[in-house]
Amino acid sequence: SSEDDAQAIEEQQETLQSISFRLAWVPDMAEAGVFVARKFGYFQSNGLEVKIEPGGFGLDPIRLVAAGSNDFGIAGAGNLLIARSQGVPVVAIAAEFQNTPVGFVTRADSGITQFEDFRGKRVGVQTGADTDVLFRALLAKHDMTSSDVREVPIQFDMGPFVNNLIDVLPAYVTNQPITLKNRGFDINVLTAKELGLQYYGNVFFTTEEMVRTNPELVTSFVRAIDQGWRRAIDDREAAIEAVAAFTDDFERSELEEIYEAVIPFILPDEEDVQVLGMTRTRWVDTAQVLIDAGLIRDIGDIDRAFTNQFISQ
Amino acid sequence: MPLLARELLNVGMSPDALPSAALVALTGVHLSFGGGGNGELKVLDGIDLVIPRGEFLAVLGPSGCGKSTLLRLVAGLLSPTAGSISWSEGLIERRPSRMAMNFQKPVLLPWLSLEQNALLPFNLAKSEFDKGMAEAKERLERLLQLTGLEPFRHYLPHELSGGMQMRAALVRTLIVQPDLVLMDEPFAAIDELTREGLGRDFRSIVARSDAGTIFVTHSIHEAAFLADRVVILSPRPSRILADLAVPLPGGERDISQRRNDVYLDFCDSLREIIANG
Amino acid sequence: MPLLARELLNVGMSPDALPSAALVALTGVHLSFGGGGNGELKVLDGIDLVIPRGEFLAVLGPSGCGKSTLLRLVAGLLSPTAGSISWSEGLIERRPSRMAMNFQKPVLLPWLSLEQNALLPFNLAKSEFDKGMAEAKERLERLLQLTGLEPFRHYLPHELSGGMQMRAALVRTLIVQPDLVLMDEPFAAIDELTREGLGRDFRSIVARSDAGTIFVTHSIHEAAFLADRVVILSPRPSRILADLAVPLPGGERDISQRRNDVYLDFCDSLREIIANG
Amino acid sequence: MADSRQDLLKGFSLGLRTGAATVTNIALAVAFIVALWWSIVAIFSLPTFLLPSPAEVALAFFHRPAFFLQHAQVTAYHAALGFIIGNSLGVALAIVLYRFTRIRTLTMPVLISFQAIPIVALAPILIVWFGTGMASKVVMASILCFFPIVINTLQAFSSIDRDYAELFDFYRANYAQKLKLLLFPASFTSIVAAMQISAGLAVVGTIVAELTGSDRGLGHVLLNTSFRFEIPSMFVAMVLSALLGIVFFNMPRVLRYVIPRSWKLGLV
Amino acid sequence: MADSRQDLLKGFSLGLRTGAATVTNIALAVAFIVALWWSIVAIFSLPTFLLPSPAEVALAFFHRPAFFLQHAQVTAYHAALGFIIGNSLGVALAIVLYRFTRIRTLTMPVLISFQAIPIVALAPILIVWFGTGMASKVVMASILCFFPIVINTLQAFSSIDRDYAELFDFYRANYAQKLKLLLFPASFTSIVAAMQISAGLAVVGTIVAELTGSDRGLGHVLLNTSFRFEIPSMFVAMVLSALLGIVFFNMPRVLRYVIPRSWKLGLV
Ligand SMILES: Nc1ncnc2c1ncn2[C@@H]1O[C@H](COP(=O)(O)OP(=O)(O)OP(=O)(O)O)[C@@H](O)[C@H]1O
Ligand SMILES: Nc1ncnc2c1ncn2[C@@H]1O[C@H](COP(=O)(O)OP(=O)(O)OP(=O)(O)O)[C@@H](O)[C@H]1O
Ligand SMILES: [Mg+2]
Ligand SMILES: [Mg+2]
Repeated sequence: SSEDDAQAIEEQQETLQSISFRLAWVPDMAEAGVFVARKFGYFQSNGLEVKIEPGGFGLDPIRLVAAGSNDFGIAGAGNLLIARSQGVPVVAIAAEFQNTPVGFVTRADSGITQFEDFRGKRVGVQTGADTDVLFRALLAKHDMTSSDVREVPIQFDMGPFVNNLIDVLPAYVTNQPITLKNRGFDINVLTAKELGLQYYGNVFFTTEEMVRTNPELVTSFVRAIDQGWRRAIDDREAAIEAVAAFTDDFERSELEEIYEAVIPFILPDEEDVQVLGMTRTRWVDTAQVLIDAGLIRDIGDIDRAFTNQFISQ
Repeated sequence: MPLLARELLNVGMSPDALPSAALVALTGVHLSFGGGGNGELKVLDGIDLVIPRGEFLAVLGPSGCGKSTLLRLVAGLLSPTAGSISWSEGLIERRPSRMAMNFQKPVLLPWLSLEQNALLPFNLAKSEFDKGMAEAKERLERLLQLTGLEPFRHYLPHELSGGMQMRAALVRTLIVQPDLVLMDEPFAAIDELTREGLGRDFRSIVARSDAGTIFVTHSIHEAAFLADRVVILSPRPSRILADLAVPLPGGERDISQRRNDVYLDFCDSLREIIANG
Repeated sequence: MPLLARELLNVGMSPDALPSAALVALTGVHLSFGGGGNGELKVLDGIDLVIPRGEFLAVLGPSGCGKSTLLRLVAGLLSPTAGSISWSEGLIERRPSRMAMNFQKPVLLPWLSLEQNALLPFNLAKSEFDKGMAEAKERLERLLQLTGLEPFRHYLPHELSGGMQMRAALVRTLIVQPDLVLMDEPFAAIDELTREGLGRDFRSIVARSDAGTIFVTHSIHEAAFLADRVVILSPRPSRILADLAVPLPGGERDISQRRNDVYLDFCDSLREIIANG
Repeated sequence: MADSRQDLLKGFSLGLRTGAATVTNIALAVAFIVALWWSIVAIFSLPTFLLPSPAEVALAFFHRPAFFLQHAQVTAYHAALGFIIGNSLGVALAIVLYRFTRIRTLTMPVLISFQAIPIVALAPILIVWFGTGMASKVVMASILCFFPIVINTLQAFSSIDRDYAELFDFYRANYAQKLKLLLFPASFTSIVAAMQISAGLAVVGTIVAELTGSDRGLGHVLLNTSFRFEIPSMFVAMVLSALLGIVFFNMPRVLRYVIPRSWKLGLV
Repeated sequence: MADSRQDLLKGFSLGLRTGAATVTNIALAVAFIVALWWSIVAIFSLPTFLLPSPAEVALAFFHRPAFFLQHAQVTAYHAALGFIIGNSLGVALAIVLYRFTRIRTLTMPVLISFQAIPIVALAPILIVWFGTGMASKVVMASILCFFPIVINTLQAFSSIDRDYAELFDFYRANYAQKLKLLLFPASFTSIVAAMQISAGLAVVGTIVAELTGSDRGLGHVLLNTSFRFEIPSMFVAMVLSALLGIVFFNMPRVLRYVIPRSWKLGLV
């Protein structure tokens, strides 16, 4: 009976381990796997009771996890490397986005279809953000300097682009191009990958100490999100249902569109890599982008920045 | 209707037709304060009064009967509930050059020195004054001497005693040379000797000009000694109990007249009217 | 050193050794206001004064001589620049139950009704009063009747006339029954008749108790009629010009004594001392 | 003249007198804003993404009113708590600082320097200390409320007429009595005005806190909708926060009807 | 008793009296904060990336002082402009609103509703309207300054003793004279206190604007360093903004020495 079920769950919960998990931003389809794990009980079945906390403006998951406020978090791979270069002992335990969903949007009639075309154009710059990092790396890669373009400082909204204050909009291509197209804009989308950069997007991470002292917990966590993501990839309805259960910010039709845009970035594009898996090559490429952008000096102890030990083989 | 008023006013005259000799005429003025949780309070209950040019009128009446209210009406700071007031031309509009008022409280601006307070009327209505600031400053010196405030000219109000504050307000009032002077118990906080001296000086100042004066006081002797005419108000709601000419000569007066029998009898009769009012 | 003070004080006595009959003793009190851009101002220049229990002392002196300052010193609100003041036990500490003061300005709290203002002392020092609020309210009724303020008990201060505000302050002062009453020109803004009545009533109130009184006034007649003893201050810097017993009987007094020759002569002599001071 | 006097003496009410008049005025004001807004949109023929028309915003609201109202309620609740805490602490501190000049001398620069740190930059520390939940929002709202109250209350206390101070000294009033019978009644309108300022800041503080990590509240809606370029929905959140501000602004005025009466009752 | 009276009457100065005393007090306060900060770091043994020690922050500053000071200067300049504009407009509006009761009645709700819109949410729109340059920063600083001044000035004007109003009416003072000779002098300390509140807000407003799109100023440094995880440098920016706040807070006090003198001179 349902009463028995409730009691069973209660008993089970007593043995569950409570942990907290900090998102990089507001809840979104980008974390579909996490929400599926929550909605369909994969956390519980792995013995976890997970409190999912949203990120926001000015909030840095790396500082919160490193300070012990949260046990796990999601952050950009680039941010993780920068933090490590400052001595912050955090380590990636699973990739979420195999490629960064960051890119650039231009008007279709502007004729800007490759990075060389940025010369002399008004480029939006989100100081310090991933888009900024990639932009600096691309400048270096093309032997250009910031004086070759006209930089305009902006933030994460599209107002300046829509109002024609800029020609190039740094954007999350899983998200903003959809909005623009739905609003009737004719646009080009240039992804980082298309521009020739190999760069991880968001990764799951925790502290070195956690990995060292409580590997079972990390294993359980990674297994749960792994199960969640596999189901999310296979089962669009489940993914949408799980996200909608956590937040009422989206309408269903939007969720479908975003789902279609997100999945390609989750799916591995390298040989012998499975969902959530990582490779040294791409971590080195990621570090190289940061070096080109002048944010870190060298790749450092890149091998300790990530670990595949928790990914089920 | 009191005698003098009847002489000056033709019955049924419109409020604007003011006899040329008159500065202000009040016709059947009623005033009530109202509402505010305490019910209506009738203060003035039909006042007819004319103040001719050059006359010194003293007003006597019990505390709270409406003397200050009457002055506020004449000053145009309040409007009557019923009845009407008419002023000779420009009197209201050209305050303070043509009408001066000494309030019952000193009302000195706390952030200005005595001297600056005294010069306030000039600064507020520069264009009204034919004679400029230079003359005002000369006058200021004389008034400071007269009131004994000269050494305190740079003091702030809170550094002055109660009587000194009243005297400072007096300087501010007299620094202009108006046609009508309204005085609300100007000497109340001042000792008897100073008071006598100031009263005498004040009378000689206004007597030398052609100014009319309404002088509210609590002292029967002061009223009789300074004024040409005394009006006595009844307790609230106030009517005019008596309107009497003072049996002393016009112009300046000296202290010897205070021992004068006519004067003392007049005081006694005033006293009697008040006591029976 | 004035006569009475010499009688009461042994020369060289320490300020704390107050004769048992005395409420307050001032010994060689000097007071200057200083600094503040205007240089030093000597106000009191060596005052010796003793106020015995049960005595009604009037203080006369020109405006600005330091009368209010003297009261502030006695009240413990100012400290002398030189000299010393001693109080009988508890007088200072147990204000307002043992010492009451009527300031020169009414100082009514604008947001409280007349009645609420009058009861302020009780609310501020509940524990000091042996007799409770019930008695205070009875007393309030009598004082409101006496001052003619009964119909205005719920009025706010700005709805009262100048004289009514002073009377309201008087009610606040007299609602307590202290050993020493300090009065700073309490009747200055009140008409003569009311003033006489209030003066008489006030004297009979304090005469019935054992209270000492210091009564600052500008009126020579009032001083002579109400007080047992009159002190005259010189112009600033102030010393005591005269310290005289009033040649009228103690206890309550009636108006007929105002025509009394002894009284009138006494007034003349006070007047003379002041004029020559 | 009589009129101009009336005018000059008119009690302070910021134009919001009685309850009914207040509602009428607010309604008029809202109508005015909407008219102005609409004509700006029409005259400059602005596209939705720059400035949506009132109709579009209303549409966005009525598309899912429960959604918006739930988030607004969360914000209102946190802001109200922050307002109460911030103002209580602010008044309490002002009371202490006014009493002890020496402490005031030393404390003010500290307080001021905290006020000038942008709260957004403080957010991570506050989140670490107070968590992502309600507490961090309430704390931020309180912090923003706090300073205007402290400064204005101190200022009001200090500008009381010295005659009253002398009266209370003569009557040997202790500090508690001075506060209750003199300082507070005399500063009442000043403190209410300061609370009106801080009421607006409480709403702003809460929303800023919600921008830095929250899954509920108008700040969350703002962040989300602005990121996804749902401009009409974003304006719904802004309009709701503005309305919240109006409501909050009028909250302290309730004190006018509550506190003075009790003071008076306490006195007689 | 004499003492307690002195105490109660002591002029309002928020504990910052003369220039020298001010500097001493601020120095003491800064020392106190640094001590507190250091002991928090030591006692809780907090890691650098959460709360760096004062020494680490000082080190970060002295590593490139010119860099930080240049950005601080930009912020100071924009905040000062915003402060001046916001306060001027605020006082001007208060003057108009006090004069015309009818306008006040209708305008206040409008103003209040604008005040309650979180400026961070407005930022994107301001950027679109005023560009990413100086203008958008100055506008935001002005907006934040504006409301406390309007409300406090109106409040101060309205609480002036009616006796003075009567005096000025008798003397037929026009509104300009009332302002110059009565309303302003009588409200002076209130207005200065309000300006001190808005001085802090000017700095915060500028920095928030810089956070939403700028390549200069302390807000830019905050954003950049937080992204580069240079936490000590980020704290340098925060400390500088706090210091800017203290300086700004004391700016309005200069008025005390300037304006009253000229008023007096104008009078005699
Ligand atoms: N706070 C102060 N600062 C400087 N001077 C002061 C202060 N208070 C009073 N004085 C001065 O002290 C002198 C005496 O003042 P006080 O109020 O005692 O006079 P008074 O005898 O009561 O006069 P009045 O009869 O006019 O009330 C005056 O010259 C006055 O200017
Ligand atoms: N604003 C007001 N609201 C209500 N009542 C008022 C107001 N102003 C004055 N009164 C009342 O009007 C009456 C007359 O006041 P007014 O000030 O004219 O008296 P007065 O004759 O000048 O008395 P005094 O000699 O005491 O100064 C008083 O009873 C007073 O309470
Ligand atoms: Mg009067
Ligand atoms: Mg005096």
